[in-house]
Amino acid sequence: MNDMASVLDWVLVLLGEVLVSIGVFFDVVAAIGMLRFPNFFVRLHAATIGAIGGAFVPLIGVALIAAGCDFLGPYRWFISGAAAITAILVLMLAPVGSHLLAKAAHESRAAVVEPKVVDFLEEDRVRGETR
Amino acid sequence: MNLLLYYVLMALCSLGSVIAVVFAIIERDLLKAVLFSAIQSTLYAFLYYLLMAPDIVLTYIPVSVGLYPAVILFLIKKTERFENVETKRSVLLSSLVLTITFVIVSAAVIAGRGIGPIPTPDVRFLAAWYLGTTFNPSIQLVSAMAPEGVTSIVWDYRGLDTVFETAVLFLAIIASVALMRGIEHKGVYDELKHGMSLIGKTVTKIVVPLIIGVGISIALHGHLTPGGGFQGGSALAVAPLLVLVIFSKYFFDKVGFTKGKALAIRSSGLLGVGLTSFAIVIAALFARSGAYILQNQPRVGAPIGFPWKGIDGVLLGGSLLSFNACEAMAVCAGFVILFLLLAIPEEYVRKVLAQGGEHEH
Amino acid sequence: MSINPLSFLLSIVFMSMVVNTALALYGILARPSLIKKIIALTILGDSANTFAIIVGFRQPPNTNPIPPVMLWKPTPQNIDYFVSHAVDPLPQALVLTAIVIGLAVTLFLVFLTIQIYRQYGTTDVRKIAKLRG
Amino acid sequence: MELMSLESEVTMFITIVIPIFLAAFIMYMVRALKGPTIPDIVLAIDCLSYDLAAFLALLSIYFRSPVLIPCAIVLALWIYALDVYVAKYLSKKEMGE
Repeated sequence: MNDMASVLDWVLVLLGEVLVSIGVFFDVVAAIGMLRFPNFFVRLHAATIGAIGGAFVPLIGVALIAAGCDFLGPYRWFISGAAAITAILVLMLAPVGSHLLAKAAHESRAAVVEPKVVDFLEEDRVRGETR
Repeated sequence: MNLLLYYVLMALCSLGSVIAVVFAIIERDLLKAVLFSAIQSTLYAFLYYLLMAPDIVLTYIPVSVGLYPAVILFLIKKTERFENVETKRSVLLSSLVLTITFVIVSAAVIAGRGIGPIPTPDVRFLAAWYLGTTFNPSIQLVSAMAPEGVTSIVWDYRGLDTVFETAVLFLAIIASVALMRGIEHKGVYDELKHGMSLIGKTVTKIVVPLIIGVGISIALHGHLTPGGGFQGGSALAVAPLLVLVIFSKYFFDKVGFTKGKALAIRSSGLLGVGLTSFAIVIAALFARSGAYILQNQPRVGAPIGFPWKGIDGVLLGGSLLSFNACEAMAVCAGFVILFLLLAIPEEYVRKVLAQGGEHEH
Repeated sequence: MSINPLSFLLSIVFMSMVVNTALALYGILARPSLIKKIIALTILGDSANTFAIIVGFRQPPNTNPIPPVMLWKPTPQNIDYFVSHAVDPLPQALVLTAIVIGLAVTLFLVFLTIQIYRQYGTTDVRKIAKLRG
Repeated sequence: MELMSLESEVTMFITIVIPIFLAAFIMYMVRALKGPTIPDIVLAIDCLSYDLAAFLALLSIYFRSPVLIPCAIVLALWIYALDVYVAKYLSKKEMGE
């Protein structure tokens, strides 16, 4: 079994493991940020790292690891493809979700904008220029 | 494979769900309670994954993360947000400590003294029978000839149960429709006035076809990989709900998708389930042989069955494929009817109700 | 007295579900808001479903169980492996329909609650009881 | 030096990674339960679920069960819906408008 694993498989697996390690690092960083940052609009930064760095990067890594794991049989391409699709979905959906949430939070004043120097969106809304 | 790690994951996951449930029950702000129950749902879904039930995960996530919070949010927006009770922080903390201690101590007692080794290596005889015959060409006269154990049980071994469960599902939907009878609402869709921001609309245009694709593939591959009619139907129902929330109800009026059309789709799905369950009986009438209702593969005394293998050895799953497709249509359309009714503006409903009262009495 | 760690950890899962059921029952019986009752009802249903799935769980020696989906060619060896490693599919099949029906019933309760709010202007059962009597 | 087999290497790597993921999940959970505002809770649930999707994909290699992978797709797709609903609730319009 050991000799059957080709060099290409090893390269794919090691590359994937590097990506998963980076993703896990980002994940912990984002979680600490989520816990320590003072308010909602600052925590959005941590959420970006958590969604893209903590989910997109490890999912690509999983796709590479699965492509190299010949002990999983032919179904490894199933894992590989599905993980890649999930990665693309996360890349598309996570930023839009945060955008909608942040816009609604700003509009309804559910969270305070702080630290604030100038808030053009609020001024526009007072003048009635946004819908 | 480290078994201890596997069980630690399960235990942590269920302890987390206990904490989320305590918060959800004690919390006075109902919107927060819904979000805490969404955390509980996510953790339960993870627990089902660890208990090796991918079919349940595929149903449970669309239902409890995609549909159920939306329904409760509709309800809170139409009624009131705060529960009329006092909650103290000390009550929350003490109940948290109490529940967690109770769980751990009682688990230690059970594991140490009482019921013996709980993770058994065997399943019951009935389960072994289902597993052994679900896809077994050597004993084709008792086999379901589909590799997915759960879908075989749902539509072959226990097909009659499922037909009656479908009936219960549609009675519940009909009862809800009856509560809102006589209320029709139409409006004109205005791209600028209705719905959410342009970014949300654009991405939803990309995501809705993806959701429909995932839903259809879950439904139609139900006999090969985890999935099936109920899973695919509840997954598909999220797409119209997203359109309803992001583009507004008036978008449905613009494209001409009304309650009546959804009702027609639902009825044709039900008709398909009925036809599939009688298909072999009808075929046997012409061939002058015996047959059973809800029959899938050939049985003793009933030699006609659905084909289970296509060209090049593609597995067709017999009647399961047709059942899954029809059931997905019916479940999805049934939920869409209810969401269309929920989305009617409250002011309009009250106006109609007031007028109707005057006319009748 | 020695405690088998696997048995202890699975007991934690089981007892958590017991506690969740108890909490949900408290929410249904003792809380005044109808919306809170609906939320608690769904938690109760999910916990009950989890009990059913735990009943179907198994632990083959030294490895993890597999889902009840057969991925290989149906040779006798593969079927033997499948029967000795897969979890029980029957509770999963029963829970599957229970989840979808639970959602339909919840939707019916939601419509009822909206109707009650239209009639009485509140979702608090204590106030509704006073208005009736 | 004897070379480790591919299978045991991957298993060992995932065994090391799982506790780190767990630590991150616990921190997200604390934020989701602490809250203070509604958007905070939703944001924490969001991150928790996206990371859980990555974790589920990793576990399907660990359990050697390829059929478990669709759960990750479903989780990543449907958690977006929760954002949308809460955002719509917070805006002034009614849910269907």
